[in-house]
Amino acid sequence: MMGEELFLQGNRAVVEGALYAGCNFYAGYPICPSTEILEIMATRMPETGGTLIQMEDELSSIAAVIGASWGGAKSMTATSGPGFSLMQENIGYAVITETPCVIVDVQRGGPSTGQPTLPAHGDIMQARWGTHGSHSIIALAPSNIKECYELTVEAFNLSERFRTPVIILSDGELAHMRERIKLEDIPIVNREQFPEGKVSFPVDPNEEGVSPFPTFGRGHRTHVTGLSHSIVGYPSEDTEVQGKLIRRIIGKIDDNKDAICKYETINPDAKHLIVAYGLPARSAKDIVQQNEDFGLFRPMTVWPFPSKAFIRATEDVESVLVVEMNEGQLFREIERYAYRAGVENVGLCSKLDGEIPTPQEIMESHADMEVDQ
Amino acid sequence: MMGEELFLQGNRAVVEGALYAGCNFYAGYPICPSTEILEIMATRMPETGGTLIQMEDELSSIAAVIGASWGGAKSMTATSGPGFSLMQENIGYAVITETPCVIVDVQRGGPSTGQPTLPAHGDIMQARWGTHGSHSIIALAPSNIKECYELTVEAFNLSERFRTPVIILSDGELAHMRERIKLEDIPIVNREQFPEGKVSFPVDPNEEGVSPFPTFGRGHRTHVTGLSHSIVGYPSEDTEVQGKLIRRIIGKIDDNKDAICKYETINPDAKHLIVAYGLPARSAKDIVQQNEDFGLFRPMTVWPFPSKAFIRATEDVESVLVVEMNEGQLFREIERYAYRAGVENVGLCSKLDGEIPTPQEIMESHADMEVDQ
Amino acid sequence: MDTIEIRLSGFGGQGLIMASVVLARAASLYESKHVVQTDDQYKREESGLYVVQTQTFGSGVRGSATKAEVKISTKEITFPEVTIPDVLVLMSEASFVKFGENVKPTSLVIVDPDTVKSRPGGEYCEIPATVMASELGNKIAANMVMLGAVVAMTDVVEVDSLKSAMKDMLPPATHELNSKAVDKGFELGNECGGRIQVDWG
Amino acid sequence: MDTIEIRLSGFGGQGLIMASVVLARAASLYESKHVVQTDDQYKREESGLYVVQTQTFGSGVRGSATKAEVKISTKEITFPEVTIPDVLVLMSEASFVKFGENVKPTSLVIVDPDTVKSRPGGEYCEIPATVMASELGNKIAANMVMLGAVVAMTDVVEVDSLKSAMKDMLPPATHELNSKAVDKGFELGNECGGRIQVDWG
Amino acid sequence: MTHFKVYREDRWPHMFCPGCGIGTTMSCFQRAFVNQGIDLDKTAFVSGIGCSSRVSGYVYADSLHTTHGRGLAYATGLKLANRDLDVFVFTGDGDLGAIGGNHFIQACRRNMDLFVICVNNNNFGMTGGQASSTTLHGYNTSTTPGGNPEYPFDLARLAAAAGANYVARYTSAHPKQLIRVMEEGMNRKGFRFIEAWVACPVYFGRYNKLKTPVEHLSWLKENSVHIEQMRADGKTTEDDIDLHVAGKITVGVIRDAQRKSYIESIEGGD
Amino acid sequence: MTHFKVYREDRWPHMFCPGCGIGTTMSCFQRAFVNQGIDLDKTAFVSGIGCSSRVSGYVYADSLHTTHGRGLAYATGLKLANRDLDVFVFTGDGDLGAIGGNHFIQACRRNMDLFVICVNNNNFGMTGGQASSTTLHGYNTSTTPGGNPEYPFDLARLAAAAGANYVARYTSAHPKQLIRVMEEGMNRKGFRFIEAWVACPVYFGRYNKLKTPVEHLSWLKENSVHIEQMRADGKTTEDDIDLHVAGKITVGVIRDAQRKSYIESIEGGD
Amino acid sequence: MKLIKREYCKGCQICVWVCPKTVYDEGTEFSDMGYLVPTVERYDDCIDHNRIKKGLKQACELCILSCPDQAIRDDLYGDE
Amino acid sequence: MKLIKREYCKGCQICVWVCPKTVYDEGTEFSDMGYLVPTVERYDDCIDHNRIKKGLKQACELCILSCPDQAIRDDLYGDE
Ligand SMILES: Cc1ncc(C[n+]2csc(CCOP(=O)(O)OP(=O)(O)O)c2C)c(N)n1
Ligand SMILES: Cc1ncc(C[n+]2csc(CCOP(=O)(O)OP(=O)(O)O)c2C)c(N)n1
Ligand code: SF4
Ligand code: SF4
Ligand code: SF4
Ligand code: SF4
Ligand code: SF4
Ligand code: SF4
Ligand SMILES: [Mg+2]
Ligand SMILES: [Mg+2]
Repeated sequence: MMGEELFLQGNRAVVEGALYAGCNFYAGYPICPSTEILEIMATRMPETGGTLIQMEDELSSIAAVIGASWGGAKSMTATSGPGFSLMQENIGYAVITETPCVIVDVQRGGPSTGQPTLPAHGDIMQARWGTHGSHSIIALAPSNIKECYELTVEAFNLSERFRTPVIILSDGELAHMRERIKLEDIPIVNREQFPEGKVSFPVDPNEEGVSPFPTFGRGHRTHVTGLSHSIVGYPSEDTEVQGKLIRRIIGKIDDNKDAICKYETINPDAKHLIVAYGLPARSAKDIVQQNEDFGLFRPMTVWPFPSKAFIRATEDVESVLVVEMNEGQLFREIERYAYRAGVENVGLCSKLDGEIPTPQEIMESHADMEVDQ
Repeated sequence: MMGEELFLQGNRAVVEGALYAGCNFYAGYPICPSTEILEIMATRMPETGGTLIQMEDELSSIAAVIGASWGGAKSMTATSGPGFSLMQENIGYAVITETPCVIVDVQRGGPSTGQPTLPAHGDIMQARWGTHGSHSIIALAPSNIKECYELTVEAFNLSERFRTPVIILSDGELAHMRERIKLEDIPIVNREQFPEGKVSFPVDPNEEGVSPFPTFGRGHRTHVTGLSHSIVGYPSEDTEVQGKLIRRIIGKIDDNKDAICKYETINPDAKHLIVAYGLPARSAKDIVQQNEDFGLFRPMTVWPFPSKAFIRATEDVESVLVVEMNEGQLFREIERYAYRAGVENVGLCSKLDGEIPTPQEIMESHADMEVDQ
Repeated sequence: MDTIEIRLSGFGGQGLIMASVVLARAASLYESKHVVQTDDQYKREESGLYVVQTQTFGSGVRGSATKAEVKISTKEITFPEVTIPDVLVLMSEASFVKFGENVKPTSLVIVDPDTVKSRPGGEYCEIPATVMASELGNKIAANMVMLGAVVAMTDVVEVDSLKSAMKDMLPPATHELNSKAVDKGFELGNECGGRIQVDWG
Repeated sequence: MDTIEIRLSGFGGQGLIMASVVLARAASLYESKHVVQTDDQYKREESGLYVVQTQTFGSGVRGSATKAEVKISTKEITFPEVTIPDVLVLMSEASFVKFGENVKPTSLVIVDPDTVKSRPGGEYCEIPATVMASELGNKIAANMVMLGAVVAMTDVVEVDSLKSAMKDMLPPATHELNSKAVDKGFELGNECGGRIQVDWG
Repeated sequence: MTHFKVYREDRWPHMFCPGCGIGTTMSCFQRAFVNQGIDLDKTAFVSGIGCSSRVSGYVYADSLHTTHGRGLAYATGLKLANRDLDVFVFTGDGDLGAIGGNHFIQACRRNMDLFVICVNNNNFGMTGGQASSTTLHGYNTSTTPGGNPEYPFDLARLAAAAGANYVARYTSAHPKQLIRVMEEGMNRKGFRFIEAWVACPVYFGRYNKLKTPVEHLSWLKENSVHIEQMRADGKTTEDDIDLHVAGKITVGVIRDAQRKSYIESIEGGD
Repeated sequence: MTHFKVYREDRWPHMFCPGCGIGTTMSCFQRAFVNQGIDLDKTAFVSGIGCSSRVSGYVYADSLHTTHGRGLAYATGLKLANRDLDVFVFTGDGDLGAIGGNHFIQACRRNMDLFVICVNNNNFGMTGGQASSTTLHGYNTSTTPGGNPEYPFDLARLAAAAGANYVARYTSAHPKQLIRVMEEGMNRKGFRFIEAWVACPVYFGRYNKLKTPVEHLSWLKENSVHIEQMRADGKTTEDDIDLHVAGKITVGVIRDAQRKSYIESIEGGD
Repeated sequence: MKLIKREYCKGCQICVWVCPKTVYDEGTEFSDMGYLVPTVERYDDCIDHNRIKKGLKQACELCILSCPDQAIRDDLYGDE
Repeated sequence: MKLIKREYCKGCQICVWVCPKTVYDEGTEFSDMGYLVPTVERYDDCIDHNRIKKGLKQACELCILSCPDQAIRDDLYGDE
């Protein structure tokens, strides 16, 4: 199939990316605008020898996905805002038990049932903070169909490498939009397996803070719990154990940003920097392709935010304009880095109505900023 | 009862505050360390003529609370992290339908089941961002038993005034700790009722962006939906309608910070500013009471963050140290205001192990900061 | 003109999204004769036109107004949606109300006279796609009649490309009907006056 | 000494949390004779001592080690927990292991000799609370024996205050037993050598 | 016609597809409602999310269109907060039987004072025809291209096993009977559950060779068996479950009990 | 003794209270398990949250202690991802019957290939004795100081109505019978459900004058009626539900059916 | 007379199918929404029409109750 | 001999109650955990003891199966 050119919908590209990455378990519950992922999987899974189950809701979908991962599967689910909210508790379980799995959130207008048929980027902060308790997360935001495919592969790879849930932040427009993609060879990462045979615990984490994965059914007799647990896996009420565990699961993501973060920069020497991700980044690109005064910083990894690269990108810029299809969510994260880097003029172009900001709208926001100065 | 002195546990003080504020409906599901709120309510509700129902889970608890509010009740639920995660979808429903209600999150160690018996402040960002879609929220953080009582009254008042869910962020230590409180007279706010009789929609929002509440059963024949809706209440797929609705529900909170935000400042002229809320603020107080070089900014309203007051408090300070029982959640919010205000040295004292940072630990973090400079 | 923006609009059930995908697919996968585009960002795109197909969909239920759009260009397509279309196809009264006025003087407007009551203020073409399709055997093929007409009036793709794409997408049993529909549309389109010129180099 | 920090530790089921609440309540509500404290932050506190009672609780299940603490002061209490206690009561071996060493030279350590096997390295008192309570009728009253002893050795509250608080908290049927237990503990405490001095002004 | 005494004519035509059985259920409901002379100002309607849950927005009364699956929980709070209100819940097989399954059985168990109509079209209509918990074994949907491997719930039976006071089932091919059991239910207390099997020709129909509303309705009619008939044939409860699997729809009154309603219990009546 | 062939002796004594019936259920389970000669390396244990759900942490096998109520959903994923594993689920009446009610009935409906033991102590033990969905009508708990106004689920009956293949109930006062039905269940396919009513003297007992383990056990024993006895007495299914209300515990095998299991269905066997 | 409100009718043909007296025909004209609206052809055969004429209460109503779009009414019933 | 492992026993007294032959007594000594551990007093009456002596398989085991703490074993069974 490599090299083949396909004309695909965003949701379909996510499915193909997942299958390429080795996804062999899918559990989900229908919800617009993610439903096609489930529907296409319902055909593709049996074709590729995997298992698909339509669960009774999103609580159980994510639970089945995590359960399957412990059974050795590469597993995924997809949903949209309301379902993503319902998954939050169990995403936290995947975090603390260090379970690889991929969650696609095809964002629509919110809050609540909101605008099921309109795209939005209102779940950016939720992806980072939606589950309770101190933790960190990886989330990727594709801008085109090619990235729907490639970042899904990447999501599985990161998830396997760091033993952590990875979130893909798509939206209702990208999900249904179609473009041509060419299937390229991408290296696949598989989780490191626990040493064969019945090994006594613990096996130390590697230098990235990740321990090998004791897949069930191989005689490791592992106990896995969402309670704080020592390195042996047993529950512990010890405060030191808790502190250590949480620092490690946060650290393995936050301390490995260099390995995790992907981003794109255009016109690095421009005076004005636009920061955008997902579809709005295409409007921004329109601007920067035509006007060298404007540069683009486009995080494909929104969490952890590629702060180092961003700070580099702000060198000598006069202003930073963040473009978002929400009230300014990633804006808050960016603002602190921008101010810290010494940029004084930080602005926001926020669209809340379900439409993609046009290049014109972005330029208008930019103009407003300069007036504000 | 006014003037009476009581020796109460934090959870009990929350109950008494709620009852004082007029709470007459409680729905909940047990979870440590919030359980006493449900248990005490199980006795107190029938005594005060209200209704209590133990629901089958937290999804239904928050749903019943919102339903009851439409029936005219002042309603409340309490939970802890895992249950708070489960409530997120329906908290969004309360936001978009502008339903007054109060949610108490008695925080414990997370993520996931984590440390049920240890306190933590790991849900600060979740309180703000846990539900999907663009929105805003009010959340209050008490530091002592008196505030468990008073801020619960305040939560109901804000919730009624702004027609929005209000969150109280307690924790496992505060919940069970006991202090003396004196019951003071606090003015009670009740939601403005929709004009009597069958009124044709719409009734315009007041200058705070809040419309009167058409309680069910009074002949208003209101339709309430979690879909985007026009001012008449009917679902609409119009992008303009969506944009307007979301801007208003965000604006009624973010534009009324002055009316909403409560905070405490000590030693305003000090060189070093400590920012802390909840129990860690008591350790910070210990420091500032003894050392005039240190000042305290203590937000009681953590969301919306009292940014104006905070920026004022940073005037002429050399450093800002944020003390939190998490990995630095409110820190991110504070950082951007601090940098914007020109403070260059912003530090974090983070405890992740379920213990309250001691004054010594705070001073150590402060020392580390200065070394870092 | 190195970019063309086409909007098809009508009501659910007319198969306009399908039609837009067929057209887009034809341009994307079957028009390889055109200049190879490379640039830094999309350097792996090796051939063909840049194509983006988008759509708005109402709530799951049928009957509401739909809109499907195709953007075709020799350059990378950044902003993916159609703002003011170069070609506007109208197949229901509701779609006329919603989109009929959003055109520029150079836009080609095509109306199905049997499903749209009103008429645009400016210039427009009438293609009786629904009636034609009924005559061919099933009004469901009206979308393909329209596509044939669009192709005839724009040269945006070859008729063969269109048919190939159609065959990829639709069940074999319908190929004959749809082929005929495309041809009929092409014929009707050619008869029509309005024309728009694309330049795929 | 204007602040005293008391830690009671043992296993679940011994009623140590209850005991700590009784003691704290006594100090908080029944000791109004002391200096009125006012300051800017807490200006509404009109009388009495400042008291904070805290506890750690294990998972819902019985049997695990518990710890309950009371801080009593003439000044506002900021940091609410006990770090190194002035008074440490040990009622189980596990609690000894966990907390036994965390004392300062001036700390008063009280051990129930029948429930704790080990003994502290430094000075300590033995109060056979469990056995005494059994003798009085029910070992469940051991906690009140301990309280009586603590009060005798510290003067932290009046015995009457303690009893009043106890009566607020426990069912009437148990008042007599618990009163006796307090008295017995007070007696035993007075017999003991170790003493600590608080100064409520 | 009495329809627009109960429904908001300003929103007509409604959003439902041609031939959708939700509309028929609405016709029947309004008739039962009007026959019973219930005061709209003393009622409230609650629903979850789904095509069938959209009914609440068409009723000319206070109405709460909530989140997917949670309608009964919202209704519980509303009813308890204002016990004078007659609370009606419109829901679907997905809303009630899939995501909302727990609230369903718990409300039955509590015998909560609610009147519930589940419009069962054997699939998720709103999202485009995926399998639901009542999609019959072997039938096709957009997520079961090879035929549904799962077995369906018998929702009425489940309600009865969970403790609901009044439980009846009919189809949209039985408008009169539907009206009759609706009216009977309105005269009972506690949890009243009416399951209406209806046509969704656009999705369930399309995938299962019942493309036209009339084909779909005929299928419903032909596959219904009255519960009294079943009992006369000596079929036991456990057979029912399996009959259901075979595609038969047991219609009639499944349970009519007199257990104390929740409110009766908490108000301490006898 | 065979206990520590199955359990992790390094974690003994376990966390359960004196006289807790979870421990007795564990004794019975290990006996059934060992009798059946199942290979621990080919099994996995899954549980939710609650005292009873802590059992998974004591079994010397791969085990997943998940989130409250979701055990069956996790188990479903695990089983489907590795169909060679025998998956056992330990759960409680709160975990399964309150928050997890939906996953329970759906797993029964799917006839998912799982062996499930629900330790029913009629309350939430872990959180300190609140009412659960199986707390009997009128009984006391920390959240029903005036007696429980709600009616309990008959979990076994519900499982049967939802479609589980094998359903049996006994109490911890019936260790031998428990072992027998556990073994029988291990020899069935699809969803196997064993409901074990047990003593929670510390909470349920304390609130209901059954303070000592022995009092609690005696109460369980005295209030149990065998299902065959019930049938002989001419009690119908609907009476069962109400008997339960009256505090009687129907014990025995409630359902033993041969419906295709989920995996049999998707693997296309007949 | 049975009236079909063209603005509400979606042409589902249920009335045609359900009527025991084949009062309705499929219709030939499309409404503005694009639906084929049935026509009332044999109103004289209508059960209810005949009952009302005899002073009896209507008893059939199958068309009215089955119509999913609330599009049918009978002006004879006078309950408009 | 029936052995009660003191470190595991929580003194629930179920063995005492359940044994049909009153083999156990309530006990008098508290374990380190503070529980009253029963004692095996009339082992000769034990059903299983007598069966095993006769070469039969054990048949009662009520104490072993009922003990919630896995604290009882019988060294005669040889399945340790
Ligand atoms: C939490 C959540 N998950 C999924 C959805 C998407 N969704 C909307 S309606 C629906 C199914 C409705 O099915 P049913 O209740 O049977 O109603 P019908 O449309 O068939 O009448 C689903 C899955 C949602 N809105 N919220
Ligand atoms: C989402 C969530 N809500 C609530 C809790 C708190 N909680 C823990 S265990 C439990 C009840 C357990 O009851 P049951 O399953 O009957 O187990 P038992 O302890 O009685 O054996 C509850 C409510 C939780 N952990 N997670
Ligand atoms: S999709 Fe099905 S249920 Fe929904 S309106 Fe259409 S026919 Fe009715
Ligand atoms: S609380 Fe109850 S269920 Fe939990 S361990 Fe104790 S006795 Fe057992
Ligand atoms: S009332 Fe009956 S007979 Fe008359 S038109 Fe309607 S269906 Fe036909
Ligand atoms: S039943 Fe109603 S909607 Fe259907 S064709 Fe007849 S009048 Fe029209
Ligand atoms: S085996 Fe039976 S008879 Fe022997 S001690 Fe145990 S319970 Fe008693
Ligand atoms: S049954 Fe077990 S735990 Fe209970 S007293 Fe006997 S030996 Fe001890
Ligand atoms: Mg449905
Ligand atoms: Mg329980």
